[in-house]
Amino acid sequence: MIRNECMAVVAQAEIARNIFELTLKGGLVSEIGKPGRFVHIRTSDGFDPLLRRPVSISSVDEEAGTMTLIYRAEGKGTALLSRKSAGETVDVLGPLGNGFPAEAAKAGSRALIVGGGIGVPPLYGLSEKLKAAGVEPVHVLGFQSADVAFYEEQFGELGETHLATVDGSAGTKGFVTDVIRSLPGEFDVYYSCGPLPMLTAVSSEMEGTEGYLSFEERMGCGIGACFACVCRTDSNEKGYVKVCSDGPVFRDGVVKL
Amino acid sequence: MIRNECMAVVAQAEIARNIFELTLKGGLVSEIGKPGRFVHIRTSDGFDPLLRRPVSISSVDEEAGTMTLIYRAEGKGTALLSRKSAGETVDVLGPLGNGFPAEAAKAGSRALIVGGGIGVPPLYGLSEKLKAAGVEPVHVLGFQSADVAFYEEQFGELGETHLATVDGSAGTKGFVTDVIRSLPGEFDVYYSCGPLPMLTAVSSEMEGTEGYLSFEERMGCGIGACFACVCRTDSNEKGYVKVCSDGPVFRDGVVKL
Amino acid sequence: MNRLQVELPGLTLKNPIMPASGCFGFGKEYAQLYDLSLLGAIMVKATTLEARYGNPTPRVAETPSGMLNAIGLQNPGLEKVVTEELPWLERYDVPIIANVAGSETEDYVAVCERISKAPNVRAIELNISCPNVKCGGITFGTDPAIAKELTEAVKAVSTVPVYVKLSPNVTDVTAIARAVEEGGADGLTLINTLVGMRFDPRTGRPVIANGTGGLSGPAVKPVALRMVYEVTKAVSIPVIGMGGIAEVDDVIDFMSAGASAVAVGTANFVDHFVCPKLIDALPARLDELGIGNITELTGRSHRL
Amino acid sequence: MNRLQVELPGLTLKNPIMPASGCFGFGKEYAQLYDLSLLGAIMVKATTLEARYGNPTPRVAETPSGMLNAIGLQNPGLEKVVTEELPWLERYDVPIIANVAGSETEDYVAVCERISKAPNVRAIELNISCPNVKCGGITFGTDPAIAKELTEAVKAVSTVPVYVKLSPNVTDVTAIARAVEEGGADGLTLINTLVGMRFDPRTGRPVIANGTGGLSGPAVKPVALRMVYEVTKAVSIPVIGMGGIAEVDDVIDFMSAGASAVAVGTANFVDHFVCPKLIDALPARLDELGIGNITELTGRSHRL
Ligand SMILES: Cc1cc2nc3c(=O)[nH]c(=O)nc-3n(C[C@H](O)[C@H](O)[C@H](O)COP(=O)(O)OP(=O)(O)OC[C@H]3O[C@@H](n4cnc5c(N)ncnc54)[C@H](O)[C@@H]3O)c2cc1C
Ligand SMILES: Cc1cc2nc3c(=O)[nH]c(=O)nc-3n(C[C@H](O)[C@H](O)[C@H](O)COP(=O)(O)OP(=O)(O)OC[C@H]3O[C@@H](n4cnc5c(N)ncnc54)[C@H](O)[C@@H]3O)c2cc1C
Ligand SMILES: Cc1cc2nc3c(=O)[nH]c(=O)nc-3n(C[C@H](O)[C@H](O)[C@H](O)COP(=O)(O)O)c2cc1C
Ligand SMILES: Cc1cc2nc3c(=O)[nH]c(=O)nc-3n(C[C@H](O)[C@H](O)[C@H](O)COP(=O)(O)O)c2cc1C
Ligand code: FES
Ligand code: FES
Repeated sequence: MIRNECMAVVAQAEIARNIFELTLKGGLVSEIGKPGRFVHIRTSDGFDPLLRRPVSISSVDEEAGTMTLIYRAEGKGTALLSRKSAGETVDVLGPLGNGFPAEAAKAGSRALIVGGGIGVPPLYGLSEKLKAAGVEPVHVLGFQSADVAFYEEQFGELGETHLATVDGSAGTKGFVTDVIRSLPGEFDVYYSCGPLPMLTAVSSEMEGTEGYLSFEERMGCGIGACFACVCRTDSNEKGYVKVCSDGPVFRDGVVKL
Repeated sequence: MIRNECMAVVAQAEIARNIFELTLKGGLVSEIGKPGRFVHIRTSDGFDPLLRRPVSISSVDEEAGTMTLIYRAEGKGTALLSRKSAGETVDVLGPLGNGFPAEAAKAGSRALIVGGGIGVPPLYGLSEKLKAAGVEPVHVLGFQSADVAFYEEQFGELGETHLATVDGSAGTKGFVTDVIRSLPGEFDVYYSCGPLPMLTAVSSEMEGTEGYLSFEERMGCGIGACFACVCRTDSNEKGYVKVCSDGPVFRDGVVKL
Repeated sequence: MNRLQVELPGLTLKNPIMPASGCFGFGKEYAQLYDLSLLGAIMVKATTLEARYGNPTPRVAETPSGMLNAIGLQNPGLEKVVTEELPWLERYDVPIIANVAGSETEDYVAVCERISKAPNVRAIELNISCPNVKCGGITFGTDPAIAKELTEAVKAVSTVPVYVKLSPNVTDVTAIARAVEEGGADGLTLINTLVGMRFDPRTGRPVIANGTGGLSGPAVKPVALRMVYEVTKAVSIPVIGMGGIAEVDDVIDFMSAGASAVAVGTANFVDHFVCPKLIDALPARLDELGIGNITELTGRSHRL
Repeated sequence: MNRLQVELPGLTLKNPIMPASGCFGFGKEYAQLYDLSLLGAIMVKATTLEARYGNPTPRVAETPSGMLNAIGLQNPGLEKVVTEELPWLERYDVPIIANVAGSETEDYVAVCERISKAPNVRAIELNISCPNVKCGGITFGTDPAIAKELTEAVKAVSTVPVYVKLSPNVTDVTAIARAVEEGGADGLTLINTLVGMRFDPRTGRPVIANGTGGLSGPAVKPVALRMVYEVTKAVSIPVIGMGGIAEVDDVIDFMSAGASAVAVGTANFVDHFVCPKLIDALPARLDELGIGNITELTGRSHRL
């Protein structure tokens, strides 16, 4: 069930340049279930900024009743969010959308996980789920540069982890696809989240393998009512899917790239 | 000189229901001089609320480099201001306007000070000045009810202090003019700040005595450039005065009531 | 008597609060959040004769206290609306106002004729703010004569009252209002969005793929209130007011300005529970204002 | 060469930033805060033939990300402006754009003839958004033919270039723009304020004593950008853009939309140092965008 809750800030920290890790506590956490879903956050009490901001759920601690978000403070809304500290509350609507099907990877198989920039966060919760289900996750994480890279260690604890940075300041110099090409062995399924050009490149690189991609689109309502976030598809007779309610994760091939 | 400064919040406390006392520190304090001047405060970083809020300077501690404001948290802007706490900063433009002429009362004379509601604050700094100059201040403070009354004790330390509340929950039941009528003796000068109906009543009650009244008007710029805050007058050939830059304090009779 | 009840042509509203067209789809999504029977009415998404995909994305952009949208009337088309969307809504005890759009008079007429017969459709909201290719770029909503003709054509076939939705992008909104009143409109709804743009400072390109978009949200409230005020002075048919409503005092203000009921658009994206919250908050606010029935508010400012 | 310099008819601007008319008086107050010679130009308060007291107060009201004003053209009248206000400004090295208002063509002509001869007045800004009693409530700014005639009359007497300030409260702003271009206008400035209202929920009365007021500030920026874009596509005379500018990227956006320079109004009340701050911030922002001279920005969006 979708809830609207003023969640308590448990902790917030800047884990890389302008990248914040925010842990929130509240009843909504019990509704999350799948990795890869998102929440829609109101960042001010007034009308400027007006719209909510969609942010993926990075990971969930069901016992503690908390979830962790990782986001880049860029524009007005995320800058405001980054100023919240423990003890304050955040107005959260969620959980929204459909997440990654962790069950698509069978126990004992290998799954490739490809993240780019602020597309990395939801893959962490996914990888945790995969690992727990006996899948071997292999991570390829792409960032602009070392100073905005994050969670290499955390992913490393779950499995093999490769970094790529555009400027070569950490890991391989280049794109995630450069790394993917160099990886030995086969993957039964892949999962990816990141900017559209990256998704397109990953999708063509991984052609023939079952894949799931998480998309971003400008949103209004976040629940499927306003038609702001549609993408064209050939996979249904309507000719479109909504990123917010049908996605943000779609099987490779569903969204016309 | 008028400055625009991000002043440090030294302390903020709710001293009566929805009435906040805010102490700010900064270089601007050294420019204040007279009591009864005001500052223009930006209450949000965004555009909603947009306009600055005019708030009188209640008192100044030149040694500490601080000034104290007292205001009612009512609408959007003042509500935001009331959430600031020690360590944060407030965007202040000031000091603005012309204050009360404390020098109008000679040493050894008696001055009547009449405040209503959130018109009370600037009279405190005035009374301090008068007392220091050897004037005997007599205070009449009017409030709606006891729970929104403030500073009775502080004024009491400076001189005779009478309270009036509309509902009779503290002091005399009724209006400040009811108290004024009951006061024995004469006054050489009076000073007043409060809602317009109160100023009008006080002005007619005190007819014949030299008086100074502090006015409120909706403001745009706060510095005399936009003509938002004009009042009609017969005292100059232009036919108007601006509350922000010619006032907010005017000699009785200047502003057409 | 229910003090929030409002009677309008074709509509008995439990309360004057309804979601605005395009901000609430056909109700299914918000039905996950609360009971739609709480609402005064529902203005459903614009319906056109044929299904429309709408404009390319980005379709929305945020602006100070507002947003731009250029959805482009995406909808499944008359047939699907009548056979799937509207029947689904019958489970709720709430009158439906069907927003109808088109590019030709014939489209409007065809949609209105059929949709007005749906059992839960109690009124039509004629969306005349869409570019009319036929008239060489002039829109139905900016020319009084064309607006009147369209109203007449639709009135001739509709079996329920017709409310005409006015565009704010005009020199004199009262001229259009009077024209459609003469054309037989049973009521008016206003305002639709103001045409606006936003640019990407890095590239200089418009942010909305369509170039321009419709501005809505609290930013436009002052314009909306002024138009509701002007229009309700100029005509005698009732007005449903909208444009930036987000708080209970906005409802009070629109009704003071002359509206008989109000619609809430953009605010549904900011606070998904805003409609039931407004409905909840009204009685206490009426008490504070010393108002018995909410209908007493309508046009208060004209009587002062 | 100064990369911020902009050449316009009658005006050599050190930079494209100037305070908008009515938000900066005749400069004296802001001169307490910073050196006015920093500014690209100054658009001074509207001048009318006779002194005007203006409207009763309250004259301003806040709205979401905006404000309403109904100052009512308060000003000391032509004589005082020419003998006192403008000479005082001569101490600064800054071109003055004289905003001229009136209710009759004759008033406008008389003011323009005289004020255009003031040594520091380099251009006139013809404010045609004021109700024209003569034309039975139609305003100069909403009827293309009347706007054109007025422009011609003023051009005939003015010794400096004439910029016409357009009202956004029209169905088709390009029609007015083309008409005044035909009438001989040397440039255009836009937008003036959108007509709006705010109510007091307790009483139901309008908050602004005048009833309606003009909406300005960031809330109107999307409408202003759209109109600058449309108008610069429709005419070939330069446009000074305004409406909600508060940040350096707003300057970029107005110029991308087609403006040659910009004016800053309401933001002067929010950040009294906004104009010099924008001027300071421009070079670094141009560097980030890879732009050499600021003039390269003008109309960028049309060339994409
Ligand atoms: C399903 C989904 C999940 C996301 N998960 C994350 C995440 O885990 N971490 C993270 O850092 N970012 C994530 N994003 C991107 C994030 O929503 C934007 O970075 C954020 O909205 C920008 O807001 P702002 O206030 O910084 O920028 P502003 O420039 O002030 O935003 C203006 C408007 O544009 C919208 N917007 C701007 N960028 C984007 C974008 N990339 N996608 C969608 N809308 C955008 C904003 O929501 C807002 O409405 C996600 C986006 C989507 C759609
Ligand atoms: C010279 C001067 C000195 C003042 N000193 C004090 C003081 O010491 N303590 C105090 O509590 N209040 C004082 N006020 C009143 C104070 O400015 C308003 O209470 C405050 O602006 C309300 O803002 P808000 O955000 O609460 O209300 P909102 O309703 O959000 O305000 C909306 C708009 O109306 C304006 N406004 C609302 N009420 C007033 C008012 N009474 N006078 C002028 N503008 C108003 C606001 O500034 C804002 O622009 C003073 C006003 C003036 C003009
Ligand atoms: C995303 C979005 C889609 C809209 N779609 C429609 C529509 O299909 N038909 C219509 O008449 N109005 C449509 N509107 C306009 C609203 O119904 C309403 O008139 C306008 O947004 C002003 O109200 P608001 O400020 O409360 O949003 C839409 C508005 C938005 C924001
Ligand atoms: C208080 C105030 C007074 C104004 N007075 C005038 C005026 O005298 N003449 C004029 O042409 N425009 C006047 N305007 C309009 C501004 O010049 C400008 O066109 C408008 O406010 C939009 O810009 P902004 O959003 O930056 O304020 C005034 C605006 C404000 C806010
Ligand atoms: S954001 Fe509204 S439909 Fe997806
Ligand atoms: S507030 Fe602008 S002149 Fe007084």
